[in-house]
Amino acid sequence: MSEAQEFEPKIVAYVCNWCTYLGADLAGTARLEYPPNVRIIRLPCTGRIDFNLIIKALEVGADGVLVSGCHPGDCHYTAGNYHARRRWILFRELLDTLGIDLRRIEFTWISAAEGRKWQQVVTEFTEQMRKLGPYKELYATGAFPEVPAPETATSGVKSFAGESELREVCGKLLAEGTVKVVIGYGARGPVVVTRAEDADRLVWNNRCFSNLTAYLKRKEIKALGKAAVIVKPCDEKSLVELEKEAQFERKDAHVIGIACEGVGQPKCAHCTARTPRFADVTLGVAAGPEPQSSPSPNRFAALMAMPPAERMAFWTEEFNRCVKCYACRQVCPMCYCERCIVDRNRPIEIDPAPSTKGNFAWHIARAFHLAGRCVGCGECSRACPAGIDLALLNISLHIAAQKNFGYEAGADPKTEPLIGSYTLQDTEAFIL
Amino acid sequence: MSRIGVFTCWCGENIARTVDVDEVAKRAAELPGVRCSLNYKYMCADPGQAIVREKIVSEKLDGVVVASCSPHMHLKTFRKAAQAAGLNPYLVEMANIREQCSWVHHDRAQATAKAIEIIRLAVEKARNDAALQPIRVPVTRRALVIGGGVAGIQAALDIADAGHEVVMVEREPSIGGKMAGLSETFPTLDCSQCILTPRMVEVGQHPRIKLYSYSEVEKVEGFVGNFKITIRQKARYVDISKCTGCGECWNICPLKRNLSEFDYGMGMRPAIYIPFPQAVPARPVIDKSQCAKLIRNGCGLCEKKCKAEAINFKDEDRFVEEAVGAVVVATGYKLYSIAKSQPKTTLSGYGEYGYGKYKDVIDSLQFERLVSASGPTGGVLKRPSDGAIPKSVVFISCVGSRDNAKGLPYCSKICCMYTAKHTMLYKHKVHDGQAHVFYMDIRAGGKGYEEFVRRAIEQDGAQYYRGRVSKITQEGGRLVVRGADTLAGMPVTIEADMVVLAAAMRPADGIEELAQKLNIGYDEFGFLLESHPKLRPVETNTAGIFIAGACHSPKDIPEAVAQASAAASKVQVMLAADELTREPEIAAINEQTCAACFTCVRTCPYHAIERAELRTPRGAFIKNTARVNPGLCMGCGTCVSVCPSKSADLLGFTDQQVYAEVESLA
Amino acid sequence: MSEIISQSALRALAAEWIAGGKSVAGPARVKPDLVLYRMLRSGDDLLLEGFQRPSNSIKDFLFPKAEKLYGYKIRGNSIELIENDSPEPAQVIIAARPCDAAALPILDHVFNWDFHDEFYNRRRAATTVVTLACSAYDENCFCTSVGLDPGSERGSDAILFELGDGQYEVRYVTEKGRALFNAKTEKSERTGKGIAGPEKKFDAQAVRAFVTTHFEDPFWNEHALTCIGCGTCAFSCPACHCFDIVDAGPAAGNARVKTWDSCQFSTFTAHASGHNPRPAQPARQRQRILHKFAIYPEKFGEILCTGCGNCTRNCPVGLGVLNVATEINHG
Amino acid sequence: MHMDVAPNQVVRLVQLGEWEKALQSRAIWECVGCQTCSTRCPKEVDCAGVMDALREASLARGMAAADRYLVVAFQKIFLENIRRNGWLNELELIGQFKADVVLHTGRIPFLFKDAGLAPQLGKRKKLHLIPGKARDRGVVDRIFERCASERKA
Amino acid sequence: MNIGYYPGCALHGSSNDYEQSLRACLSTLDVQLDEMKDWICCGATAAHSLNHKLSLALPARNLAVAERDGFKQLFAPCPLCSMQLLKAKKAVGDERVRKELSEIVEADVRGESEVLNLIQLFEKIGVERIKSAVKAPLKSITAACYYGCLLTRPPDVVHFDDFEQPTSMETLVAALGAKTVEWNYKTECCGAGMTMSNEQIVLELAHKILSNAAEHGANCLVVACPMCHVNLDMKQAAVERRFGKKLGMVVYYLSDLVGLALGLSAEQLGINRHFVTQA
Repeated sequence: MSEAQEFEPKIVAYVCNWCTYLGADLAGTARLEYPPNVRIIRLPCTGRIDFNLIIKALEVGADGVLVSGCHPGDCHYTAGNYHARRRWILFRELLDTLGIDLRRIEFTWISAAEGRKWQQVVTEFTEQMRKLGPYKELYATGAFPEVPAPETATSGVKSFAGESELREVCGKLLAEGTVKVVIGYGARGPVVVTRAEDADRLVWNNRCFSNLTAYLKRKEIKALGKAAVIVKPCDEKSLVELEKEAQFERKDAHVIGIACEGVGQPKCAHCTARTPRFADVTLGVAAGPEPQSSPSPNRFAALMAMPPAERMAFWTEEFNRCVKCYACRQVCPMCYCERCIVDRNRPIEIDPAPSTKGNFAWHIARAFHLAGRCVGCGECSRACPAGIDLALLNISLHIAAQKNFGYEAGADPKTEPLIGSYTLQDTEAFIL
Repeated sequence: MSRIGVFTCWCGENIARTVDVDEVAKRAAELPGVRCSLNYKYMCADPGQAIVREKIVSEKLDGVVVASCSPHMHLKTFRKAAQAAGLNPYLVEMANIREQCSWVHHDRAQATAKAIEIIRLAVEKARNDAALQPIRVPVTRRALVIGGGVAGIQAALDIADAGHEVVMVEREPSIGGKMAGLSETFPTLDCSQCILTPRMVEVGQHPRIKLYSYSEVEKVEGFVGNFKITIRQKARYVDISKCTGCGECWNICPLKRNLSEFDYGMGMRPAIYIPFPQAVPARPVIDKSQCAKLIRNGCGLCEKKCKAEAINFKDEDRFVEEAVGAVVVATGYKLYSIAKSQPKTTLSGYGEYGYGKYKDVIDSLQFERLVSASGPTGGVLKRPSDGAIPKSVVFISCVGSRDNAKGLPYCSKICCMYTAKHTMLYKHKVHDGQAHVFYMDIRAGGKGYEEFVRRAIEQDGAQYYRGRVSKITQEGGRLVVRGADTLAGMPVTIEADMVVLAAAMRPADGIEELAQKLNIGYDEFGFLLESHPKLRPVETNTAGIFIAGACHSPKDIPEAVAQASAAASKVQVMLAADELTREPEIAAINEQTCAACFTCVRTCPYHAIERAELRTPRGAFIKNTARVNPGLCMGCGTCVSVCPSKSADLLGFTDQQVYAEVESLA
Repeated sequence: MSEIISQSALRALAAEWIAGGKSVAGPARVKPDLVLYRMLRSGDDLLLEGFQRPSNSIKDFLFPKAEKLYGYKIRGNSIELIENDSPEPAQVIIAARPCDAAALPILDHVFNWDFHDEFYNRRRAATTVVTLACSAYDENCFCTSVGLDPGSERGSDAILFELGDGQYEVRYVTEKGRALFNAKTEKSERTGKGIAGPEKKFDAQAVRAFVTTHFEDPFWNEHALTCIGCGTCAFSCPACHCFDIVDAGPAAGNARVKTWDSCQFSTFTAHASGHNPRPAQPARQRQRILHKFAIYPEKFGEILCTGCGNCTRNCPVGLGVLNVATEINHG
Repeated sequence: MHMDVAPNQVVRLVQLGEWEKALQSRAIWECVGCQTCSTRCPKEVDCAGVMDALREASLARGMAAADRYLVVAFQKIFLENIRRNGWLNELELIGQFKADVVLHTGRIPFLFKDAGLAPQLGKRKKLHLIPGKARDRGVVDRIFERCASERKA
Repeated sequence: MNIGYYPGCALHGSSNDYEQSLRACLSTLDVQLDEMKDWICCGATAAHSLNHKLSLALPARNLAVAERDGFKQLFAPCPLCSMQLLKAKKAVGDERVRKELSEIVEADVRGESEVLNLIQLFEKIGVERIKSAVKAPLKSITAACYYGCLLTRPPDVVHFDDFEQPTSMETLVAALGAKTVEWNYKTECCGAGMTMSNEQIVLELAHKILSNAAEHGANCLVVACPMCHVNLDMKQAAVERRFGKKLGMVVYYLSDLVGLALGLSAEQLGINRHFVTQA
């Protein structure tokens, strides 16, 4: 007997209570036979199906995952499936980037009347999983072509125009008590200046990497009173999103924008913003013309050129180095939760140990929580002591957001955030 | 460790035939946290339920899993049983081993194995079930009805007759709406006012209906069962508590030649007036744009004349608050404005029909007034320009409706019928006259409707042309209507004395603003959105707010009335008790860990999550947080999946439960 | 009279060990700008020059980032534990930096003080450490400030000194070390010597004095406010040894696992009540310095830091022991 | 009543795929292209555009209604004329048109139809015996060439 | 002011009286027409009937040339020409089409210059300014303003006035001291290009237009289109013959009336060269 025949796939199905679950019931009442491999988990609505559940299903060894709910317009809760659809669109792109075999994750709309469709979908999906065999590639290491490393230009310290002006302005702000703190750059990294006379500790040069807006969320700094924060044009984008998410109010901070000619980070190679747009005051002068190109495709292209299995091997290699120091989370201006999901212990959704599964789950969650929110400051990659190319995941979602919804995080304060909104036109070509 | 009881049902042979129930019961006993496991022929039957109740007590069970049919079938049954035995009903789970196992698989071994797995999932869920208490929301047992047209009247009377107080708000000086202005109604040709005015009077005199005429809804606060409505009473300059409606004032008023809104400009009215004789309330209002006293402190005759001293030129808009538990929106419709100028950029008008340019080109509501016995011409059909009796009248349907080019692709539904009615009324008044009708299609779906249209054609000899009119011109004092007869495939030119345009139906003015106040949805044309097109046709997405009549979509009178009664009955259900009990399986937010990004607020389809502040018992501010309004949450759980910190969770389907289920499959 | 070995011979030796079933760890280039200690697949993986020091430390191989303590199974109402006592395979750590090796004695104290951590001890016993004396240092190195130097033998079983021309002098520190090379070396007259280390950057005693006397001090707010609270410093430190014990659920194989923890995490001291005795980053930074320069020394008589500079190199915001300690000294 | 098929019927024929009937109809050549239909159509059908397209196709497939010869011929000759001259040469146009029609239909009288106008026009200096030509006629010819080839492609 | 001028074939042919009228009237308002060099025929009805691409290419060429010669505004007195130009201008809104056409016409078509018809030109000059310049108010004139098809159609191309009930010409004529009548054939078609090939249609349409104007008490017709003028003026005799009734309706170019009001003589304006002259 060949292995294929012996092998019986394990399939987890997340279905909504009002359409698909009833559809499956109908298949029963109509005695429509189908393979017994599916394990149904009933939820009220597809809107309740969190992306992490799909990952969890794979973690427990599912060979295939089925997600199904009401057809557009039929949602018992009117819009749950629209919100779900929008998330799936983005999430599939992320899974694809990770090299997860999309043939093993099926999204469908099955109404309460479509007992036959349920039978057919389950039968075909089970058949396909039998053909594909056990999901051995998941989390598997292996050979893969090289992915060009992000190009970082390292050079000696080079001061930028506007440094002295910066010190002046900040000194003034503190002296006049306009602000109580200035969050800026010092010789060795970020500094928090509270005394006017210390303003000369501030620098502005090609080593000013950090996205200082990340500090606005920190209680200990809030406690000091109104802050002035120095933002590069790229960092400023995070303020736009933070404001949309009610994490930041202009009146609470004095934004000092500073024109930037690049700090040698990967993002700088194709930076399109040289001068801040929304700052309360803008210093320095924009250097050079504004190059016009979207986030570096080359690394991403190289990755996507591989077959899924190799992509998976690439990420396994990367993630296995992760030590869960959470530097990626801590430097991220958009990671401001009071309690991160990994620190939640009932239930434990993401294995807190730096295991392969745990690391995958963590980095998937981190990346997806940034879907349509990441402004591409690249701090996560820079901070990672294990040199994991985290920005690559963000780039994939950035591209997905642009491609599918024409959304660019941080670009326009007026556009509705990507998650939490939907349109009837959202594509569903991939949904059965 | 929990104490779960697993009760496997044979469902006679339905399950037992393909699933080895003994094996299942044996294996289920080994599942984590299972205290006892047994099987029985019919769990849902009384003896079966008795077993469950008995075990709950004897084994001190803290959770029950019934492995039988679909929860949609018997979950409620077994929850009741559990409750009877003193166990919180929400600690009961079902394992669907019939519809989703025994009925769809034939291999006994496989089916049995699967049944055990299904039970494993249910047990995991049960182990993590929490005892929930139904949510109770206090209800103010009064209803607000917005709009005093036929739909509003119907809804108000139904609710009031059921014993609840009703507050009715009508924008115009009198209730009655569009129907009050109609002559006769299809398909019975009974006089509109004869049917309506008694109902209007009922409203006016009903002990449980509080009528605010010439008033508008200013502000809406609160939520289902607990709305606070602020009503603006527009300055009417007549104290209706004093006024007796004797009529001296409008008789004495010297400024009599103002276009009557009620007659759509076909007739005149004084500056102080009641819109029409049967108005409710039969109290006048002063048009401040016309009154000489109010404009330049002149005249004032009415004040002198009024024995009741009801005239008050110092009157101002006043605001009153009303507390209600439910709201019915019945704001009705208006006609699409045919002439060039349009209220919205998305709409455009018909220059080619010369409406507004040729006096004798009028719209259908104007025609209704011209043929109405109570109309400006006393029911004699005289054309506006010179009062002559029109011997040839052209009716054009789909003016605006179904016209993408004009921005209204939808069908206004009633025009086919009232146009047929118009041709009859015309024929009955002008026996030697000829009615011509240009139409795109005739849509006469409805009881006695098709027959009605045939009568217009066959008995009253209306000439129907399937085709559009391309242009109306005036030549030698007559209107020349040039159009096409697409069935004959040739152009038609008709010399007419009058042209009646069946203009499209649009929602009443200000509907968007009102919808925003009420937090309910509306489509691109301004029609209000129902919560579910099939299952919740009169509900909106905001609990406690219902819709009736043409504000929802073009409707004729029977439909509007039916929908109004439907809405009324929904309201009665809500107001039946002092509190509303709702399923406790709703979202809850951990306000300690909430990051206050308010993604859930944006996402919630029911606006059930609001921005709030977490404060110490002493009221000191701690942090911002999202907060669920249990009165509004419907329990879809969409907030849970969009919550990055997973501070939102869904009772009955908590993350803890769902993850336990999935992980049990490892 | 000394023993020397050529680079090629050393690689060959490594390959031999691997072939012999030993797991061999050493510096390897992972990315153009990233060198890590990792298990070597071949002798050629071994990276001997062209970098200051790996971004991680050799503690990874004795005190791994995640270690399964035992597994469990739930049946009905009973829980069954599955002990995990598989013998550790012999392992060699080659070309470790002196500042890595020197950390092992520090860890030995911790894991054998009141409680004997058998997992650690088992690994330690099975491990031989061959150190490669430093031939250079960078602005973040400060071994000399904590009483070590680029050639120190502390914690090593054998130590290599570069002679140039691809040759190394091998000095055995323990018999274990000698056994490892079992005469695969050549006799020679040439001897290598450790280079002079970086000039002393701060006075450890002064630091100790300061932290013990300045528990509540504006200094911490001024100089540690920018700490973002990640675990990079602790996790890349050869001597940091705090750990947490977590339950990995069914998906992760029903196990109880020991994982690295860091005093910089806000959850490190968070109480169930929600109270947190170290409410903010400055307090956590203080704790790290305090532990390294006062608490540990009080207990075990030595500083909990080998001056490798990893915490400073890896810190995303330019803190780390070196920068804080120098601030203390100067400020 | 000139059109053999009403405009709405022409559109209907197209919907039904009855190309031949549409292309052979007289109607498409009766249409003066006044655009009224397009502006009035409630369903935003560009009837006039459809007419243009049909004329083009009809001609390309040689299906133009025979008895609409005058219209067809005039349009063709008009185009040839501007192709040669860059501008319209009215005299030449009239000449060729008449000649062509006579040759094709043998209706000699057509030759002298409106002949009376000629002197009138002359009197009003509306006839240019040596009319101007566009300066850059080469490009006109090439444009015609490209559009023609484009059309076949 | 100077304004780019695209005469079109007709004005250089049998409708040269129109051009005469324009130049005379406009120069008195000191507006100089500088005619663009290298203009070519717009293809007229023939092109858009027989060859869609050509009907875009020809006007596109003209646009390109005009832009090349730096004309920000281009005045096309013939509505057909201006409609064709505007159609091309609209078409090149689509970058693909723009590229393609640019290749076909051997010049970069940007479609930026503004295309004006006669009425728009007068509006640019300013109704008030014209009004103030009036020397001889046209008291004796009661005009029926005739727009024809293409001044206002297709609306989504020409975007001019109300396409069913236009009034811009009336406003202007009124400013000249003349009376205007409300009548029904303002925007009906006169048969345009069918003059030669389908006279029957032309005569019928012309008849309706002329007589409706008369019925509404107009003593003359005002047009802003050479073709309309041909069909209503030159063909009027034929209409009278065909329907056996005298019409004698003088047909003015809009510029004629403006000219007259500004005190120019019928000769200067070439009105004497019309077919129907005696009012």
